[in-house]
Amino acid sequence: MSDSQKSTVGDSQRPLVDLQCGRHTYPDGTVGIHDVAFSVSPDEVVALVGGNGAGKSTLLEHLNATLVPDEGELVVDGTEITGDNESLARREVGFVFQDPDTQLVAPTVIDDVAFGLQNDGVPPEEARRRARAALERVDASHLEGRVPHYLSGGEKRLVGLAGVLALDPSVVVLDEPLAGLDPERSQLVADRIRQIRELVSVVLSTHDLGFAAEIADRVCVMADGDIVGSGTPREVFYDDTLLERANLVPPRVVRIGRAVGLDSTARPVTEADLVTLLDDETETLADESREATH
Amino acid sequence: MSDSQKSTVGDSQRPLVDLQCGRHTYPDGTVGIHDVAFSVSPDEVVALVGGNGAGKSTLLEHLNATLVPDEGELVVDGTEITGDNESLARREVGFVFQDPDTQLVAPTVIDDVAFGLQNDGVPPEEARRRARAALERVDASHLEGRVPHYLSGGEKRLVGLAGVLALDPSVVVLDEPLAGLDPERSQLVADRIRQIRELVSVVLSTHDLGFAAEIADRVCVMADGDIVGSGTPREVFYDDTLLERANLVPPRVVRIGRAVGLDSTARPVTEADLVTLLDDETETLADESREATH
Amino acid sequence: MTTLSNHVPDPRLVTAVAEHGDGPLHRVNPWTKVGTVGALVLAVTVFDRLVLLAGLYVAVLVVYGSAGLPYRRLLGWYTLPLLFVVSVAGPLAFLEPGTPVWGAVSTPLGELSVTWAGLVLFAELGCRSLTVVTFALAASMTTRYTHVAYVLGRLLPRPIDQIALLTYRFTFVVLETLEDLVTAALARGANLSEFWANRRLYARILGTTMLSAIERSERLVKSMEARGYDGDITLYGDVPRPPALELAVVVGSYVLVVGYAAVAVYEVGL
Amino acid sequence: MAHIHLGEGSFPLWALVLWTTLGVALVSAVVYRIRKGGIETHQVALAGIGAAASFAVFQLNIPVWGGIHMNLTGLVGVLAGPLLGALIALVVNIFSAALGHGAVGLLGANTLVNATEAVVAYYAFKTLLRMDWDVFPAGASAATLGLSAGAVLMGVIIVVSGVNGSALPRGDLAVAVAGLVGLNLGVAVIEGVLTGFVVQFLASVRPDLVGVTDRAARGESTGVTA
Ligand SMILES: Nc1ncnc2c1ncn2[C@@H]1O[C@H](COP(=O)(O)OP(=O)(O)OP(=O)(O)O)[C@@H](O)[C@H]1O
Ligand SMILES: Nc1ncnc2c1ncn2[C@@H]1O[C@H](COP(=O)(O)OP(=O)(O)OP(=O)(O)O)[C@@H](O)[C@H]1O
Ligand SMILES: [Mg+2]
Ligand SMILES: [Mg+2]
Repeated sequence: MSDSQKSTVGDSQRPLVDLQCGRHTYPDGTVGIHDVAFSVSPDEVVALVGGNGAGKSTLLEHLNATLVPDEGELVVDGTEITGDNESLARREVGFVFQDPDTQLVAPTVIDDVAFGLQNDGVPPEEARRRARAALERVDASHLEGRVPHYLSGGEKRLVGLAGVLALDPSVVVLDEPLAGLDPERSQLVADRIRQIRELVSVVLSTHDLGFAAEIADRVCVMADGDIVGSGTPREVFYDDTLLERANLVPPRVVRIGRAVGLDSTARPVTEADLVTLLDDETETLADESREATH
Repeated sequence: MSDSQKSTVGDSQRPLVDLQCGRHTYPDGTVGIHDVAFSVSPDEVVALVGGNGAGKSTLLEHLNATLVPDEGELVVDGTEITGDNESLARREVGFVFQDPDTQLVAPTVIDDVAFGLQNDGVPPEEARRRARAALERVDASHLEGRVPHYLSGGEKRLVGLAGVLALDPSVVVLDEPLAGLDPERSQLVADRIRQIRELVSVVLSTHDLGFAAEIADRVCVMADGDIVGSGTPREVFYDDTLLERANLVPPRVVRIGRAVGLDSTARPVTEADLVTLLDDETETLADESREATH
Repeated sequence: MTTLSNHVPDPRLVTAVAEHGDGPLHRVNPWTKVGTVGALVLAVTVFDRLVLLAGLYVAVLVVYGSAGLPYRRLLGWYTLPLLFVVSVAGPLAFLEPGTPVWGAVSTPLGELSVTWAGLVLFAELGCRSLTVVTFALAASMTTRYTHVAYVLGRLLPRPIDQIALLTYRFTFVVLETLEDLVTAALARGANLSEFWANRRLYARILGTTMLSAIERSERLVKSMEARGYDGDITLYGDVPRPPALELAVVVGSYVLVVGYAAVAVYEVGL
Repeated sequence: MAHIHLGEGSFPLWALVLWTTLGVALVSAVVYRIRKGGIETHQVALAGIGAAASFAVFQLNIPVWGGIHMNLTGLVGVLAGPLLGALIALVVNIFSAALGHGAVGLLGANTLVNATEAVVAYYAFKTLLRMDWDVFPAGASAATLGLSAGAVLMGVIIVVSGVNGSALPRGDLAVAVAGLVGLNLGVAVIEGVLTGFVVQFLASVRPDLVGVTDRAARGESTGVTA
């Protein structure tokens, strides 16, 4: 499925999450992000890209009030989040951390998936039922009784995702969902993300620009703690000045597309785009040549 | 630079490292690799690919006797490694670990790079000199006085590489050299690897098959603790049965090449291959069409 | 791995045996094992005769073996517990009043000799310690991860149960960090077999282990709070009550131990 | 050679009951204090992983006197503070006992000893820093002091309890135990020096963890800033 053609969802709709962050300073004085405005609309997949230390994780952790801006505000679903209603942000915005080993705290998978529900005061039987349903949603029901320690990286990631989905959030945030996964497991996790996007909005960060191009409706480019540009994958990944500013190299499809002269017209960003275009082109040329011969 | 066209270096030459491993069992009973024979010739770059848990790291750690096979032997530079001459293996085969945080132990970068030399009994002044030279070789001289803990992921990786190069090994082993790096830093590390391959043989593991295709002379595919196939990138990445057996998805260039019908003839594996081929093809077709018209 | 000790049981090995094995002891209810440990502790504390203690020890050894567990490893693991016995009972073997076993050695401190009473004391303490050590290991190696977690969660008061559950979960992760650090140092030719010459390296390895543990705990806080942690990791896993037969055996053993103590040791009149 | 723990069945029943009671009292007091302040996630997380680290470090064989093993209790005290330090001591002892190291029946006694080490090391370290000592000597001295306090307490526990089945008069027992305590003091010095180096290393990388920057002054009751 290629989602990149879908345009950014209407600004008329109220955003699910709206962050106005004046700056975030870490305890040791490092400024994680500067003046950043970021919002998530219903039904969209947003990818954050940028170099190491650009501030992606810092921004993401603001979205569910894990981090709080030095000044600025976070509005979730129309409600401003203050110290008192952080739990609203935590419930509406699920967070899957980069290191799945820190995410899984309970001794078994089912306990872990139910962990958030239990904290939310859901009675045990109900929590169990909903945890099972969440595991099913990511096709990981068979892992229910397993011990997290013995899971593979990809399985851990799926369980982390289920733990977040169990809480029925309206936005799911994933920090580097593919890190350390082999191609097959990456595909699996990517497929699950595509699957859940039917139900929730997704915000993710990634170093794999090809993946960002395949999955995102909107790409935000970060550099030095700022969002330096954003747009559809097509807009962003053909914008050389922007990518250079963020020290990024265009994804492979774009490089190939450009090298064969498709950048001025069709601007492919996904593999499917590129293949279709190449097929078309050779066909056109072949047709021409055939016609001419006849 | 595309190295993939270079054929595997002559079997007539004595391999630098030759591992015959009858099996490696971890203390908890997990079998990391089964019966594996692996050798490294002078001047080649070998990439190990395979799913999570396929045994790549386990195999790599045998090459410098960090792990020892249950039965089998390791021959380095013609000398069989036993308990007594492990230091030979450690000197000849440098190892850059996947997690750079566990590799760097000294309070400053220069001390860290000199660490191995000092263990080798090189006098401090000499060790420092050689450490500096090694840092220069990876273009990281400016990091000399920094504290390793505060370096970025890419910088840490370069320092780890320098620490290994300082020992003048004949083979450098890199476990997942690009893990967690942004595109620019990946490029930097990849460039440094290309640079050092003039001097040493390189063995690396990676999940990025595109990177393996770009950099390796020979690709070994691992699955379930065995090497299930190997060959040039071109041979391996167009071998569907092999890739499927290892649960791998062909790299993007191959998928595109195949989708546009280049798989039966030219079989591009690197971006440069593909672009040249596509250019040629459109040109040929365009020429044909032009010729025909005239 | 040469530097991680083979005198200390590797928790990864222990849990792996527990997870994958399927011996008779694997099928015994975890609560029964907990109860038995208690009975054994009581027994080795109140039993006052070497024969009894030795008999108990042999019985436990038989149980250990019949559970399909490796005797050979046990010898390595005995090193430290035996050392504790030696360090307390060693001197006592000389000092204990009684008949010397062989001729006295004269030392600057006076005449010293091992007495029969001292020797018996030594043997008794050895049996006492190893009986429980052996059974504790057998229980650990035959109780599944989830059951251990459940039992911990049940036995300990808040917040200690929470701490213990996280410890159980993360011991393996920290252990891998430590092992990676040692491996990386060795791979660069470090010589870890000399402590003083390498004390700084040891300090850095241990320091980095601690540091990565603490930084992990900082990330853990975030991930737990992101899911609204309120001091409760709840466990759904369930350990059923022991079957009647097992219950009877446990209760019976307590009755035996207490009965023996009352009659033979404390001479309670009937 | 190792940091000595008390072995199973060393003491008569009454002593087992006594030390268990005291251990329970200590842990209850700590739990009460922590619960009163509200259980904070960072305390649970730090204590949980701190205990895991202490337990994992025990697996490392330090090649002195044929090999010693340590839990770095002093370091744990310095890093986690007295309250969490005591709980970590308990949890580590529980897991150790499950692996046949230490004793189930003497959990109380062993926890008293280890908690003392952590608590003394913590206060000694704070005091020495306040006296403007450098990090290394302060860390090394504090840990040595803490571990020595633990060693002495253990000696006292043995002498008070009397060894199970021994007819030796307390006076002679004290002589025998003095040798044991002496041995433990030797290990304490080594572990102390090592702890000093570790603290120095941590101070160079994350000064806030060992409380040598101003911003780490908060969290006095637990000594953590996690
Ligand atoms: N806990 C922290 N304490 C101090 N500084 C921090 C902390 N976490 C991040 N930083 C700093 O904040 C900046 C932004 O970091 P962040 O982790 O958000 O980057 P990122 O874009 O997620 O990078 P990566 O791609 O490597 O994950 C960096 O300069 C980083 O060093
Ligand atoms: N220290 C260890 N103890 C026990 N089993 C281990 C250990 N290290 C690896 N294994 C197991 O050995 C097998 C091979 O692991 P290895 O790390 O070599 O795979 P890999 O190919 O490097 O995977 P990845 O791509 O995830 O790094 C796996 O089943 C793994 O679980
Ligand atoms: Mg990040
Ligand atoms: Mg690996």
